Amino acid sequence: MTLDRAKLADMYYRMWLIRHFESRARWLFQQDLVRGSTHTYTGEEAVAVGACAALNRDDYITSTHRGHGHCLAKGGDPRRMMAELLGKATGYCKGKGGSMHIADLDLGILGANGIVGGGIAIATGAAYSAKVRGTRQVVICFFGDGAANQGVLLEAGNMAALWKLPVIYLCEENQYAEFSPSRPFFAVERLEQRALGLGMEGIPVDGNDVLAVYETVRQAVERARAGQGPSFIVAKTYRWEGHTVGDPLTYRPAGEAEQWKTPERDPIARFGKYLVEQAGFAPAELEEMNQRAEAEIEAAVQFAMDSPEPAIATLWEDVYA
Amino acid sequence: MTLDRAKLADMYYRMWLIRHFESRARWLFQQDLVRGSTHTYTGEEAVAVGACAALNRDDYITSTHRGHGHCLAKGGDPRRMMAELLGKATGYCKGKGGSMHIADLDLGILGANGIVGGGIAIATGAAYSAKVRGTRQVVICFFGDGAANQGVLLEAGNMAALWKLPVIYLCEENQYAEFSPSRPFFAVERLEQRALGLGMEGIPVDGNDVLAVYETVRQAVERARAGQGPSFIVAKTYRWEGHTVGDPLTYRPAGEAEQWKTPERDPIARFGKYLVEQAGFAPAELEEMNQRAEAEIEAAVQFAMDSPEPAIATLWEDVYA
Amino acid sequence: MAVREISYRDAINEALREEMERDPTVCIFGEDVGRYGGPFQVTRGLYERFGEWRVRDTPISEEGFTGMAVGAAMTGLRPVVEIMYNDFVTLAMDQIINQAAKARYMFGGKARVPMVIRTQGGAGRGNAAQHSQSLEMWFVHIPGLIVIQPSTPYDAKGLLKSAIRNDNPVIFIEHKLLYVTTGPVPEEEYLVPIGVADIKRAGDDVTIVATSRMVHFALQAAGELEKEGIQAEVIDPRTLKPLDIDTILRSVKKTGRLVVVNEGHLTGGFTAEVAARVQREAFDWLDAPIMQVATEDVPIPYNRQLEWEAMPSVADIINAVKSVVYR
Amino acid sequence: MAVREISYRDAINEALREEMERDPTVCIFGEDVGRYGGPFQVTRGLYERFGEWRVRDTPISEEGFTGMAVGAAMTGLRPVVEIMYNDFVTLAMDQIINQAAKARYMFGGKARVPMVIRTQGGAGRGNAAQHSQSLEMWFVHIPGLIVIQPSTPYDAKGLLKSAIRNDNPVIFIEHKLLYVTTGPVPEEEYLVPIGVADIKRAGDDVTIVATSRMVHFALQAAGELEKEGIQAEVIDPRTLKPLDIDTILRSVKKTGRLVVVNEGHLTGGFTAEVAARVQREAFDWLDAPIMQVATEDVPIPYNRQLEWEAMPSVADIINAVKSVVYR
Ligand SMILES: Cc1ncc(C[n+]2csc(CCOP(=O)(O)OP(=O)(O)O)c2C)c(N)n1
Ligand SMILES: Cc1ncc(C[n+]2csc(CCOP(=O)(O)OP(=O)(O)O)c2C)c(N)n1
Ligand SMILES: [Mg+2]
Ligand SMILES: [Mg+2]
Repeated sequence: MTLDRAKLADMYYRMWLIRHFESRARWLFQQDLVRGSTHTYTGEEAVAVGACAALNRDDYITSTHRGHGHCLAKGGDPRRMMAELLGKATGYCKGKGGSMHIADLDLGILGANGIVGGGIAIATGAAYSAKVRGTRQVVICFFGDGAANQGVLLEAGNMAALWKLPVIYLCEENQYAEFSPSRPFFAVERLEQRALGLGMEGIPVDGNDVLAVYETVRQAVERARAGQGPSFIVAKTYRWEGHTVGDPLTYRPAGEAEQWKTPERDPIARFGKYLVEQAGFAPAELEEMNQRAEAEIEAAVQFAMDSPEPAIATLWEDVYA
Repeated sequence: MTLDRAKLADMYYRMWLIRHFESRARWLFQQDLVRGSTHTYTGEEAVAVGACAALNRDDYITSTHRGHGHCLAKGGDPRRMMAELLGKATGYCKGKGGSMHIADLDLGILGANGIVGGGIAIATGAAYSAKVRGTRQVVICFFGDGAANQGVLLEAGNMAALWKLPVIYLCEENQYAEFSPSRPFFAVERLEQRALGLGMEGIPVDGNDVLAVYETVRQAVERARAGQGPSFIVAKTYRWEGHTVGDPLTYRPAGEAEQWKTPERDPIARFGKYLVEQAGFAPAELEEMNQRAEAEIEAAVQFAMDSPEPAIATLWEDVYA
Repeated sequence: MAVREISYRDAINEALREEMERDPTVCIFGEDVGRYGGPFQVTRGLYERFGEWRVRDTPISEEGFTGMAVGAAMTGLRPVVEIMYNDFVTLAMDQIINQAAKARYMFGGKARVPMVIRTQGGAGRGNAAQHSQSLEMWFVHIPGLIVIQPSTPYDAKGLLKSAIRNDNPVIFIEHKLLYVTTGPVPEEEYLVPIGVADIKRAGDDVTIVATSRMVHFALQAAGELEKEGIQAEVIDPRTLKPLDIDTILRSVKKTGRLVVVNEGHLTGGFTAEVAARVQREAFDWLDAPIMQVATEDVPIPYNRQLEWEAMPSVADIINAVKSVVYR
Repeated sequence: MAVREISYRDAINEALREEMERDPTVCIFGEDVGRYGGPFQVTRGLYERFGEWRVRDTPISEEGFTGMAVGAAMTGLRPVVEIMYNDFVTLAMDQIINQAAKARYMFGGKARVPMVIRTQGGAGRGNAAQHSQSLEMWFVHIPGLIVIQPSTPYDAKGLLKSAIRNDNPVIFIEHKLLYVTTGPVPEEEYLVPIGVADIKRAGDDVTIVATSRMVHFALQAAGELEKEGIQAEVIDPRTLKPLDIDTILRSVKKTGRLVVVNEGHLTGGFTAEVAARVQREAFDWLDAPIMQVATEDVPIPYNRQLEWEAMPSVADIINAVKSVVYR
């Protein structure tokens, strides 16, 4: 484990950044300021933060419709993200993409994606590209337990394994896919077994333990950089909120979510406990980080609110390079 | 093993029927009487014949671009097949389909398919249909070792396993996919391991041993009829000839094919040996069946040659029901 | 007695329910169509009534379950597949185009593939580029398919019932912004025939052919134009393939002027098909060029103002009509 | 010195080779494109020259390797994907339409997706319904894509080189029956610009716009028509999207008559798009309706006579021209 104090603090801070971002995104959606649909990452913070902590700035990720957490974990700017949610000219996509299409190519963020499974082949291609260009870049491909039923996973995973591409398939088993539990939709007993058909070994990890995620991904990154090929990791976690903001959650057993929100399981509380008990952080430091994250998100909201709408003429721009 | 003498004879006869059919199809193609491309099943006869021997008339199969063998094994009429190859009005498809689209719905043959992997979801749907309609029908889905890299296999296989559909995925590992060996294109060590990611166990079988294929498929059929769900069988066999008639086979190691054409491995010779040594057939009986098969194919060619071209007006028919 | 008014969503739900009652081979496949009642609540109550085998919640496997429907249709079922956004048909095109649409023809008339693909398209809700397309034209281009786009609850119900009974693959494209709209739907059973256009408003000065949500835009435009003394005839083809060209030609021969409105992209869209066909078959009756009102040739943007600018508007239709009337 | 003649196949091969020499980020993905040299022998020799990482034999996984190309293109490569028959793009539509075509726009102009999809279409070889389609129109309809259909070795080489250097996703559709055709191709390097039509034959009486193999049919028809004193101008747009409408309009304003020929299906095809656009922009110059010559609205049949009947023929073009000239 090579996490120094600053890194640990940064991870903790980012987890709060995500939590606060989502809480404001939810609110803005409810105010009708965010359009379309917005999917919150609340409760899954440890996956994105743990995984991205194992990456360098020039490494790549592909994300999903539930992409805010991945973007923030990889270093995305909350102000430009929030502005994008409000469709503003200052947003990551100049207001053209919205919540489901935020990308920051300078940070290796190859985009959220509105197509379930849409990032899987793209990530694999980015890994191929790294190999041809002779860089040491690796790629993390985030996707959901629902997305694991898309056929492209077989195709891309097989190719990655064949050619030992530096890509990590990181399945977020948050137990739901849209408005249904995910478990009744995969025939393998444990989702990580899906990897067996692709020539990989599936590695389960506790997705609410940021350090476990970090360590598992770190090893996968090491293998990838060493030319040993792809990994398939399944992070077991839980989607705290509805599929989209506004989801009535009629299909979720009463009391289930609460069991995941306990201090023992809440990924932030859990990591905080570790930081205090094992890494010498003072509770006040943690609280300060939480507040700083909240303030940063507030500033992002303000920035977004204050930003201008895109000019109508931009409609016709950016179709072609 | 419940194969009586008549059944064994029928299987042997059908294997010859396929071999002769393909040899005439090749010839007709070389004469420019068959258009497009034609893929011969020569050397793989034991797979189709063994598998279809375990089916009832009302059971279904889906086939591939290399479909003549499947069709004959399931009881297809060589005359209408040959007429279709010649594009005649008397052909299975009235000349509209050609070699890659022969179907006989009355015999449960849901069609050859020009799309690699094209039958996989269709077979799965036919199995779903049998279940809803409350019949005891089962489905065999033939596909190649190349097709096993199509993502639809993950999607359909997963659903079949989830809902215990009466379908048997029968992969013909004939060691080639188009103009390349197939082995370098799947990342699992043995192709049957692909099934593991779909919630099935992959069952290998010697695809040149018609009785082994029969027995393996018979058990799978039994499980399917008993409501125990799908099976995934990989028949190890060898494509004697080129991908298409006319393939220069530059990519095939010299001498390789010959090793598969020995009396010990040639599926017909091998089965013949068994019939004589273990099932009390006289060599002359076998020879008579071979000749009868050849004559039937000659008659089919004659029928096809003598048949009329379709009327031009039929071009606009059959687009809609 | 006044006819009751129900929503487009409920009209579709009724069509499904009635056909499933009537014919035990009708089955539904799709994501969250069962227990949850459909992502847009269109299949509400059907799972409870007909059970899991007839209302099947599927994994997120569009190619797989669409292909399953093809196999099921060939062997005696009448599947109705729901593809949540028409943008996701991209994943199932092989099954639709190479299998469903062609099986009958390739097999020399021996197969029937009675299946319906229900999906929804259109922009206006801020769903951005991957959830707002209008891809009907891809299907209009392919022989063997029927393509339907209902604009009202009445048409939606009557056409879906016809589609389910039809023995061909039918692409049935709803509009995401029409689900909540309401209109009269009789209690007693009725069918709307496939391939028959509906004149939603009569008029002598100009013909407006419009589809799906654009029918409502066209009617609004017609209302405005009437104030200026321009009488527009608004024709809703309802079925895009096969197209009821006769009704359109009859109208154009009367008005001499045509504006076509469709939410697909301008280039290569449905408006182009209608324009090409009408100029070919009614050239001498035309007093002005046929104008096309369609979505701009840009991916649909997220921002509200940009999105609205990209889509056809009532003002665009009015302008197009004026450009052909005051020529 | 006479310009050498080479085949369409070899012209494409040269374009690939030259661009791969020039730019180490150009890579090829596809089935049997490497060791075997391509199912149609178009990539012959490239594997030996550039090695397996730049000429990648893929599994039969069209969606997967097309999507890989998108990711590779976004991160610094210039992949050229071969999809063996354009009929199989059905398996990769999500990657092409929802990812490649839209990434740049959705991301606010931040991504470049410089990739080429080489594929081939057309009928005439008895490959039947799943191997004979002409699906260019699906792509013409989608903003963000460039669509090219070369008709000669010269154009094929020059356009493919431009396509590879272009920073957008390009759909490059060859014709299966043109591979063996030959024509002059200079030894020295040249590019053919994207979006510029070529007047393959000048004439004053009627304009024929034709694409891909149909250009040759149109030229043959023009030769026949000349015997009757009809001078046809034959325009090959070469790029279908963006379309060089100016060249077409200029010609139509001269001839007053237009026939459009394309091998896609009639309904909703490229001929409809050109007809709609020209009547809109040159209505007053037209002396006759714009005629469309296209493939019948039926799946392509296997039988030779049926197949030929389904496809456009030289006679069809001649008849169409006469119908507008002797009107
Ligand atoms: C191809 C496709 N099918 C369906 C959808 C609709 N949809 C959006 S998110 C989602 C569920 C995804 O579940 P999962 O992959 O587990 O991700 P999670 O939402 O749990 O993060 C569905 C079905 C889509 N966007 N794309
Ligand atoms: C989707 C698709 N991709 C590619 C092809 C071209 N093609 C035809 S057969 C074939 C190889 C199939 O190999 P396999 O599945 O092993 O079957 P086999 O020919 O060995 O029986 C290919 C690539 C096709 N017909 N369909
Ligand atoms: Mg999930
Ligand atoms: Mg094979």
